[in-house]
Amino acid sequence: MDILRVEDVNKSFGGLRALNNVNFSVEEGTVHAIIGPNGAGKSTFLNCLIGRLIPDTGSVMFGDISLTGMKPYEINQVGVSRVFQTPEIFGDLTLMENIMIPALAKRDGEFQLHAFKNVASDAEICDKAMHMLEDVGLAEKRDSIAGSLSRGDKRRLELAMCLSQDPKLLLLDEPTAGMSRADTNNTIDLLKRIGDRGITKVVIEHDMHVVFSLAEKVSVLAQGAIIAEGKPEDIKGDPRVQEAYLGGAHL
Amino acid sequence: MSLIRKPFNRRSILRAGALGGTALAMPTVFSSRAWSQGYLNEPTGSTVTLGFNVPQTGPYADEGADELRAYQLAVKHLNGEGDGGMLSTFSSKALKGNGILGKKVEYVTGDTQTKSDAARASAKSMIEKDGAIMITGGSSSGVAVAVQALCQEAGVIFMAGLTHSNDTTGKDKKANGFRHFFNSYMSGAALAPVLKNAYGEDRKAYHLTADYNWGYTTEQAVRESTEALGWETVETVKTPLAATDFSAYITPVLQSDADVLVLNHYGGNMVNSLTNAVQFGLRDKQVNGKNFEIIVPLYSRLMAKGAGENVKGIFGSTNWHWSLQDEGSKAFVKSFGQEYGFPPSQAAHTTYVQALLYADACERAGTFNPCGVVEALEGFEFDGLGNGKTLYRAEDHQCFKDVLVVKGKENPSSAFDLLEIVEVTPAAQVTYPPDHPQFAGGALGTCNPGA
Amino acid sequence: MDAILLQILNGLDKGSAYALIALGLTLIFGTLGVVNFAHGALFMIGAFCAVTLSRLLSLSFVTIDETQTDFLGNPLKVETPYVEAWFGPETGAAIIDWSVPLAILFSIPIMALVGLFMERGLIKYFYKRPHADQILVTFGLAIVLQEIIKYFFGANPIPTPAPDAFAGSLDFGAMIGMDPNVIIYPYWRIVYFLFAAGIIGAVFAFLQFTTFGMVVRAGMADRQTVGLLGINIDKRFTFMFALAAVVAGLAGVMYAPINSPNYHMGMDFLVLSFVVVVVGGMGSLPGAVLAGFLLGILESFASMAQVVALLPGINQIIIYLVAIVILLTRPRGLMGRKGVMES
Amino acid sequence: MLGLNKKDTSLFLLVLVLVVLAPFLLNPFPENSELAQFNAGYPDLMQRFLIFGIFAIGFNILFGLTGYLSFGHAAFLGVGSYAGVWMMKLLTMNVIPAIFMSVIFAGLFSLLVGYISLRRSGIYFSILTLAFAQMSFSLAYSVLTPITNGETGLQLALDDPRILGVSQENGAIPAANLFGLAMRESYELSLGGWLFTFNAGYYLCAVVMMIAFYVAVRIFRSPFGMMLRAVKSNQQRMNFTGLNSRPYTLAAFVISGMYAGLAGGLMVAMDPLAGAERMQWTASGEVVLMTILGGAGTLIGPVLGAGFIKYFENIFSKINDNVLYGWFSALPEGVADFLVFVIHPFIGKGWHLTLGIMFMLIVIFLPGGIMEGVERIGRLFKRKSSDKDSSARASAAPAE
Repeated sequence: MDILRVEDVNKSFGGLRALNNVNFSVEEGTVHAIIGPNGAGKSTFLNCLIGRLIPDTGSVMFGDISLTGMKPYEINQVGVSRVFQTPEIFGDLTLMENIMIPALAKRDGEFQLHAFKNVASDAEICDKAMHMLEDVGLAEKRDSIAGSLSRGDKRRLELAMCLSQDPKLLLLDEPTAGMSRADTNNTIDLLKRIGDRGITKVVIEHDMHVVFSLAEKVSVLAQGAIIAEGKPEDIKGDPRVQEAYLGGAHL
Repeated sequence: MSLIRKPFNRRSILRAGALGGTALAMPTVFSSRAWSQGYLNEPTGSTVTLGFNVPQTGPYADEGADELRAYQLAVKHLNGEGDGGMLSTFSSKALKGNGILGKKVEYVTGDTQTKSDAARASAKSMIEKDGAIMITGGSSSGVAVAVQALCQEAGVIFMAGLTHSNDTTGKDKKANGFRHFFNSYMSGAALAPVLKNAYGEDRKAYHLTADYNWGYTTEQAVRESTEALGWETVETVKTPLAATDFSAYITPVLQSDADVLVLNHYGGNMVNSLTNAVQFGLRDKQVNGKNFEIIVPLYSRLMAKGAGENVKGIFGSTNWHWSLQDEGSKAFVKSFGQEYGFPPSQAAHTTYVQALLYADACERAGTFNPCGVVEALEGFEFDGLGNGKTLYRAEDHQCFKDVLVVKGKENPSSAFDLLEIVEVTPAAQVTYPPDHPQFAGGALGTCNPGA
Repeated sequence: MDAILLQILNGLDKGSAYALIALGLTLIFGTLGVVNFAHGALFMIGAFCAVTLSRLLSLSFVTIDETQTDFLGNPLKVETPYVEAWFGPETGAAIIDWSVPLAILFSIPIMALVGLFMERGLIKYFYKRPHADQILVTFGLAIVLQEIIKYFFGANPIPTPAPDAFAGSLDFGAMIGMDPNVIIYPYWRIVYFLFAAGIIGAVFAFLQFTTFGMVVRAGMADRQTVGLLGINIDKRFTFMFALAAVVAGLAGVMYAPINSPNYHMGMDFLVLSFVVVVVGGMGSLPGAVLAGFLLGILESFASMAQVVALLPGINQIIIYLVAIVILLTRPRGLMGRKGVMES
Repeated sequence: MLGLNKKDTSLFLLVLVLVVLAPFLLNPFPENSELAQFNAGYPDLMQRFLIFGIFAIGFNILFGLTGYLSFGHAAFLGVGSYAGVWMMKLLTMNVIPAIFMSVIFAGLFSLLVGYISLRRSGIYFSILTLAFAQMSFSLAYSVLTPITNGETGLQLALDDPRILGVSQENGAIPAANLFGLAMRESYELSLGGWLFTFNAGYYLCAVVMMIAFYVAVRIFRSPFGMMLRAVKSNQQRMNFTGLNSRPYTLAAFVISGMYAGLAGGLMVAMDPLAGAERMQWTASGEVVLMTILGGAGTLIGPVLGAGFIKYFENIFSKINDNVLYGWFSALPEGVADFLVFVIHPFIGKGWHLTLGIMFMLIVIFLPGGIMEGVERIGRLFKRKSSDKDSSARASAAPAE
């Protein structure tokens, strides 16, 4: 069953057609990768999914909910989380707080005036945050300020933030960009581990090593349109993909 | 500048009884009505403290500085230093130059910032911290009314300083407050006959009015008194207090068929609106076959200085001017001039006289008790403090005296010689019944000694 | 009709003051990214340059005239300005009379120096600090500057008239065939408007046609990149700060005859000029000029008796009302780029 | 205690002790000494410390936590004051209804202003709030004179109805009171050369301020407070995390508006007059200065900042040359003249200059405000006493 179904989505900026009749669907419980050269419209596409941009035409269905026109926080509340290309975290807050906020958002909804509860005595949320930090290996830094983390740690933190919401669909925008090989492998392991929880994942990735380690299905986006789709090994040999990447040697 | 070298000891002896290290708790007396027990801040030592609350920051700071100079001079004279100033010309001879009731006069100063809130805070600190028995000063009606109400509540005397709005002794009058300055009504009443003589009975007036309380009462006063002699009021327009450029208000005057412009403005507003009006050539204009004229109901020398050349030939009224030739004025100008090197402003005169009058009232009452002072000042008639025979009316605590109609001087001989006296309007002509509609509402209440 | 024409004239005049201040403000914001609350103080200092020069020119020596007496009855001290003694009474008087235009030359080096000291001594340490800190420190500086001026010149306005040649007013109405005396406008205000237009033109031409200006404009668009090109952008920005100070100062010098300068005139203009900058669009120079004129004209119309009769108090709040409407409907301002300062 | 953790409890108790003992602490100099000029322990100023403390605490909930810099908070204080005086005119001189209505009206007004202004952020938000406040001030000063009494300020009159009280007692307006306890009632205690004043109004302010402070601490430590800090840190992320930041900021705005109203209500309870100037943008600027000077985002910083500014305004403005000569009377005349000459520009009418210089110095050298200074001194002290602590600093955390 498809958890996400995108139909005929178009998006232009001025004269530039960023997305051109994109049709796309993701099967529940799978890992689906989107690859494509720079400027192919990958990030625009993700932005259309999470409400940061509103598509000019077309529809985005999440299960039987239409995401088109919904506000970003509403989209998140129905179960879509996103990890950004440059980590979006709460840089002035501690790691614990960084995780508690999404956890609270999941439990209490988009707005709750808990002005008199003590956040530190909310055992459920604290435990959950602690577990998440342990999961991503940041437990010992729980009281550090998130802004002081290394880039790799920030990514892991952001991932943990998203996971703490138990999303139905997790969108990952180049989760390993700029990481060392070792860090990349760690991240792949981590993502595989969370695959066990049955979270559907859409990954945008440059690094084919990551794509082929994780993805069950791959879509290729070039110049705003999906030009190929299929199992990773099929995509590898597709001439159109080769061409789109203009001799991308690492294929 | 003269500096008085006196160590500053507040209520020093007042607490002397407690000096042995014994702790006593005593309720103070701020609110109960037990009159015979004394009164708030009763001076029990050898000194008495007065509170001079003047604008030291903000646009009226220069006026405040002049007020403060006059107060310091008054304190000197009261304490028997200097040449005694008006003490020698004052018709009441109760003051002997040995302080007040034998107590040396000391003072504290504060900054009103020309804001009601700040002025009250400053007055409160003088009353609560420094033990001031009387508060005086200020340079706007809003401040005067606010501080007057505070002094009534607290139980000290308030001598109002510069405040020209009718309300100070009209709907906002208070038993503990007295005003020496004249008011909007008096300005109108004094100006009208002079204007009639100078400009005729058939005039069309256009009013620009500062959009706040004082502006309203002044506009009303001038309008009513000029209409009474046949003038027509074409239009009255309110201008924002914050306005600096009045061109947008001046140009419509050109379009109307008015031949007189009345600027109910004071301070920076007046300087700017008058400057703008003259720049727009209003005074060179002929309307209805008559020369276009501008009137500024309330003049002050400091403002005239700010407007420079533009005041030449423009009528207005003022409380007092240093060129007056009566003995009292001459004595004051001399002693102020010797002290500071320039002649005093009307603000300086008002505050100097008020300090003296308060001291005199204490002497005559034989007490600092505000209720005694009020009794001594109510209905008090005197002479020799400038402006001729003067009455502090009991019904509303307004002072009635001659009002000066002045005009910007064409050929000033010095930086201070900016206004010339056109007429000294006798007190009788500016006197009004206490229940005059412009002063309706409010009540004095009863005096409050705060004890 | 003529009433409306007059209000447009008024608005242009008021608008040129707003535009000049806002121009410098937005120049500083656009180049340096600094919110400068002391900009109004620069305008005020400019006006006091005119006051200072006229005082300097009227510096006098004292002779005692035994035949006359002063108010205390002492022999009168007659003051004769040195310039009158040196150049003869007539030339001397003319020099004093022309002190405001002369102050333009006098103020340029002074304002440039003030700007230089401000930027090198204080502002440059605040480039990386939050806007709130910039506002606070420049606000503190504004208070200090105005208190210093107050200490030396007092709180009272100081009349600083334009040369006699510019007294009087131009009968516009008669020129365009209407009745005489219906639309007259003071010469000095016309001079002010032309002067402002000239300054604005000069600043734009400078930014448009010089290499220096191009680098600065590039820096306004993207500071890092220009920095990477190896161009010492900091030095140029210092120059821009000084330039902005000179523009504000000149606006002040020429404004002195319109309203007698006082120490708080900068604060009076500060809030308004910020509103002008925001309405025009933060960092947009043409926006600042356009918004300055627009708000000047709107303010003039709102002060018409007919309008006030319809909507009491509108003349007090029109500028703020416009600011609110613009910010809600077009948050980047009239001509601003999107996303500037939207934290 | 009271649902606070140990550290907050000790902070709360410290503030409590300071507030209760303020009449002693603020009058450190004996009555007769020259330094008595620097005593601040008289009722009006002590009340002002607390009232502006409340105002700044409230402002800090908005600015310190969410980073939204409002330049219009004085308007809420003003609206609160007007509401309070009207209650005293119409209903009773008991301060409770007045304070209550102040909070309600300020809350409603801030809801309106906040709803509109919070559509924008950054400096645009600041300008919107500034515009609203300036409009309120201009109108209150002029057109709204029938409601606000304009320039003079709204005050009580002998012929006010006061339905639940009396219009006048023996020709005087009755005193503002709390169930019969007049706010201006004071007890004075003479101890040796010292004089201490204990004022009923001050202690009412103290109780209210401790409640306000307690509520602020709870908000800082609550999930709501954490969300507000998240707004400041990264509003984007917040939105993509399923949180609607608008109601959070609006709630913070209204809460801080209500704090401002509370301050306004207390102000009229202590001194029943509401002047329009309290709504001017400079008054809003003042609370911004207080908060940043003290340390934005810290719990007691804003209170310290408020105290700092009010102390300057009330104590420095009252020092005149006469007082200076009193201090230096022991010195030779020439030296005294010189000292007075040097100090003269900074005192009395020059207190603005001193204040301006202080702002600049603090912002330049202590960006975190007074609290950063305290922290630095504390650290210095710690380093001296034990070297091993020197590295452990990171968790000293942002919210102190």
